[in-house]
Amino acid sequence: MSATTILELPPCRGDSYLTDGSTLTSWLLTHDHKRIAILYCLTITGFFLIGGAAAALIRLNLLTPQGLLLDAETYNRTFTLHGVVMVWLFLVPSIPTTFGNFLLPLMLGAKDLAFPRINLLSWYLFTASGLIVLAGLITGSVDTGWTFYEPLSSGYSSGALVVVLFGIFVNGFSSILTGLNFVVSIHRLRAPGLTWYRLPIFCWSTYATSVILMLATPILAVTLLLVAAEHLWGVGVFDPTHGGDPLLFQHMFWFYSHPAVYIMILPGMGVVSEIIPTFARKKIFGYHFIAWSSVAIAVVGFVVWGHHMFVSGESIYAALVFSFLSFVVAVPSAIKVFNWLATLHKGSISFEAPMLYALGFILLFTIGGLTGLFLATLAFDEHATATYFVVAHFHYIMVGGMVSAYFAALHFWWPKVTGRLYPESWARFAAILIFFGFNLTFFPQFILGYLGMPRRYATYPPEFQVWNVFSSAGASILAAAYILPLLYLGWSLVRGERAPSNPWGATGLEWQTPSPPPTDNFARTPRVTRPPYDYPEPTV
Amino acid sequence: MSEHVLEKQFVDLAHQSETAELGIWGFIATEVLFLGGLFAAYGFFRYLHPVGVAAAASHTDLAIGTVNTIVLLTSSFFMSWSSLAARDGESRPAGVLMLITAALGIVFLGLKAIEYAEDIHEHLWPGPGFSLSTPDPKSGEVFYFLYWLLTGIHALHLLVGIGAILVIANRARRGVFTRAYHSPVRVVSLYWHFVDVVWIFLFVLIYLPGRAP
Amino acid sequence: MNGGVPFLPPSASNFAGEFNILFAGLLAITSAVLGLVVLLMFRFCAHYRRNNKTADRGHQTRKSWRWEVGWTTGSFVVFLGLYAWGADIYLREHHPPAKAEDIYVVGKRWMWKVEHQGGQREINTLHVALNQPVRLVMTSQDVIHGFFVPAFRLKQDVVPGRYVTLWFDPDQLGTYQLFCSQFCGTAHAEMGGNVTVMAPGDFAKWLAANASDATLSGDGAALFHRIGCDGCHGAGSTVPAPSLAGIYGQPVALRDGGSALADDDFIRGAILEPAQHAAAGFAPVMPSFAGQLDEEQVVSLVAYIKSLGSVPR
Amino acid sequence: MPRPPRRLVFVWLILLLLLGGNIALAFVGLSVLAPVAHIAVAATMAVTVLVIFMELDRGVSLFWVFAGAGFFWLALLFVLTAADYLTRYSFTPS
Repeated sequence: MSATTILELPPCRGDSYLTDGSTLTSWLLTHDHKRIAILYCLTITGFFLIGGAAAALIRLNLLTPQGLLLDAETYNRTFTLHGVVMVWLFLVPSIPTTFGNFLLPLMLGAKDLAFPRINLLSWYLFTASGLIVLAGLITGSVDTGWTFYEPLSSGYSSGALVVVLFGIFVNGFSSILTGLNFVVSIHRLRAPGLTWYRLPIFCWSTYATSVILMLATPILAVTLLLVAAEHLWGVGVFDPTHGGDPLLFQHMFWFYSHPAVYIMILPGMGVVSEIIPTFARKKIFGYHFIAWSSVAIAVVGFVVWGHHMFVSGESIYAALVFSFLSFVVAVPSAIKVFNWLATLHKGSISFEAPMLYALGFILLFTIGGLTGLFLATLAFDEHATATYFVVAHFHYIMVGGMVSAYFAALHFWWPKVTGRLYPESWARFAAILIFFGFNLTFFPQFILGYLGMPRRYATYPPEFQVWNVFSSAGASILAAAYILPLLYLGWSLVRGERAPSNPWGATGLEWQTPSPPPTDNFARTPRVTRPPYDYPEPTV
Repeated sequence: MSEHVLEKQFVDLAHQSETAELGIWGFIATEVLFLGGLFAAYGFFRYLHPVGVAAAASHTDLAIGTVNTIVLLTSSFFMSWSSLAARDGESRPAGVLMLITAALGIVFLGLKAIEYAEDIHEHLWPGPGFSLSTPDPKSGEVFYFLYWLLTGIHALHLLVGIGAILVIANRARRGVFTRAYHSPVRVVSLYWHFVDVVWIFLFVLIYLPGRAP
Repeated sequence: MNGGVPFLPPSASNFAGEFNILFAGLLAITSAVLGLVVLLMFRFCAHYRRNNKTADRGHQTRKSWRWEVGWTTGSFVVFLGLYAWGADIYLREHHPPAKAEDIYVVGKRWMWKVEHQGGQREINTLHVALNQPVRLVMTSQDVIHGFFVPAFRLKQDVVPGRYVTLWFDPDQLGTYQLFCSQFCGTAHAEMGGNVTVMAPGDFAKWLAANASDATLSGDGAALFHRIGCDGCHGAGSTVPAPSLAGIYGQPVALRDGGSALADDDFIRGAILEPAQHAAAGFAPVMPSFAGQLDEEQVVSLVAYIKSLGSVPR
Repeated sequence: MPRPPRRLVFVWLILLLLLGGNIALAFVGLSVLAPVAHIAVAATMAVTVLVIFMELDRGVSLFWVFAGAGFFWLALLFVLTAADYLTRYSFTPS
């Protein structure tokens, strides 16, 4: 199973999915899950750049206490745009719609997802939703933050709010249909011999993610519908002047939005669980525990939402319950980290770029997770919630974690997806730069939050400036580090070396077909006879 | 092109049919949460304002609500029958039964339209023109906010259902469905019954509170 | 504040000390875990790197469940301890002592309006006496705001449509920052001010210097008469309405069969939404005052009804 | 046109009966218990439709899991939100 001995069909022959039709309609009307994955990848990259530009503006503005270049209203609109775009147009769809779409049928040994037409519909809904949301955010003055708290949003916001809410509503349908497609495919399309416990961990985590997409998103949709209706009618269930309860909005919103955090991290965990065994040349440690901990996170993750509301005026007894459950949900995450570390033990480890990203993921996710324990602790949360401590915490999970994992996946499967090899040393450099840039950006924000700087402040007291300057300096490094892969990956599309079918010597089914794969994935339906990550143990 | 193609990702037609059915069950699960979220909004608002909500609900038209419930339950009966007929390969009779189902759906919408007209006439549309003679008209206004939203979304679902039934009824008329291939009928039928289930709860929440003397 | 690089916020309330210990505890435990993760990762990565041919890779652990059970229960036990620690402090943060002095706070875009019992009013500042526990009774005129004093390590969202409370016992003299912590629109970042903790003598002088014509409950009494509350609830009224004397802090039987504790929030509700709060034995005829009174006026009415006699909380 | 299956006719009649019963309940004056009773009857009707009309009784067990998941997750929303509402206020509206 060495990387050099497997030389299958040369990659760019006529039967590759990339060359099977080259007209625009052959892409825009494709039912091929791999092409749809590419469509998604292009779309979310665009949205990532827009959201990132907003982030850059935010960090630039916070260089000085009075705000460097934006007035308060523009600043508020900017962080609203940053949050909405990053959450719904990048993080939630990121790994599931690109690598989930591309890899799931390959890993299942199937020719496509269960519902290919619905898959394409999902992409159209997603793209349309992104354009609607952006139109609303850019032309209208929506400054509610991505959380749309009531009664600020329905009572005190401009009419463009309804446009943005409608966009997110449509986005929800895309999420739901994607989740449904994945869940049904995993249940029904596994190749002969591919039992549940022979599935790669990526499939388990995609399954868990999809369950959340299916069952949480409808509540978001209906909640935003209620807000929009309240905005239009001037009356509603969240309206305190009519006896409505703004906290009900928070319950319903976080019933989606907390599990959504797991939508944004579980796929990353799946990616890392693929990469670590591959580069450690070792069976993953505690397969069953890692697999089931994803499911546990998906289920328990639904009953912890009240920890966003410890100081909101919810009942203190409810807060006690939610705090306890929040500690419970941290256990499966801890299990994963320990199992990844144990996988490294006695491995034969090499450090190509995907592995560097994956190791970075583990460290950043661990910091994000551990600071989550701080916030789950009731008395600590009473001080730190709604400050930069929370901002730092969730960026460690979503950017440090998920974006690192996305880049890890991008590099790991790049040869499979494109049939080209990326330049290794550039990629390693970018991985290391991202790690340091990220920490410089977000670690100071923990200190800012602990000092008491509230989030969503266009201006701030001067004593907070030092840490803000550090953070902004880090952000400039991070921005450069994120643009770098775009450049060399783009370059590799044209000049990169042709990739063999299995450049990493990995065991997964997706590596047993040519790079890039043919439209129907496999010449014959594979028959699976072995567990995943079946790397040979060295003889003593 | 043949009327029923085996898509490449499936082993055989049975595999494909059962997958389609699983898909619609999954979709129904998401719909349970979507509409359930509205019920949650209703439920917790009513918990806070039991008196105001009950008083407002007693102003709904119980007669139309009841007849409409009977209409929907009957339509579900015909849809079930149609589904059984399609499974036995009797495509054309199944199509006729579907048309009866769709017709009942249209009757429901017609009655609903009459009721809506009444409601608007009685100033029950939330907003500046709203008026309701109960001790707590503000809660009442929120009740009617939910009333329009809930029944409106339900009616939209019903409209989609009617459209889907008409499409497959047309295919049934051409004799497409056989013992081996009838999954579209199953899928549409499940969706239709689900919309019926939603109404069963809606009826209870909208028409029944505040009726006791 | 002296130009250096700040690391820790000032500590000025009874909870701040406990909080600092909790923070130190959390920091110690999580640093230990992070240290372990970093150590193991670097150790394994260095020792088992592929080109280290001498590393012993044999006898790999197969029966993993001992390890799994070990770190699962280990994490869980530690988490349970942290949970109990944080919950204990949190519960005490939400149970004000009986001797706490009530101060009313109304949040409004974009200012904090404070009213003391004696009728002293301030905007964006709050003056309190050292070692005199204070209970803030807060509401909002428009959207949700957040009352946040980092030096006290306390924060409470101020929700429109009801009263929420926050209590503390200031134990360090000085002036501390007050922030709005819940995003409330354009000037959210400007919606802040100061909390000044004064020595009791200075505070008494401050109260005297800022005294207004009437106390808060006196304002309420005048309003009670002006808008006609006493037509029904006053002595000698012919309309059957419950007497309000001594009602504060007492359980009230409700018309629809429930029961209630007549606290600030209940009294506020009874004024603005009488149908929902109608007392047993009376016809629900009281009109709603929602939309006719602003929150500051309601506060004065509540203070007045409270002043009609109360039992200790 | 084949004759309607007796089973379906029977279930249809039961549903109508339950509906009648539910309406009758509304006029009895159960006060606090009324919503609970109404929803219990409605749930019975819904389960009848799910099991017979939607043929859960004949489907594979995975259908039960899918159908049940929606209701289970909805229950999570209701139960934990209720945990807040039932303990949040110092008064209990009936």
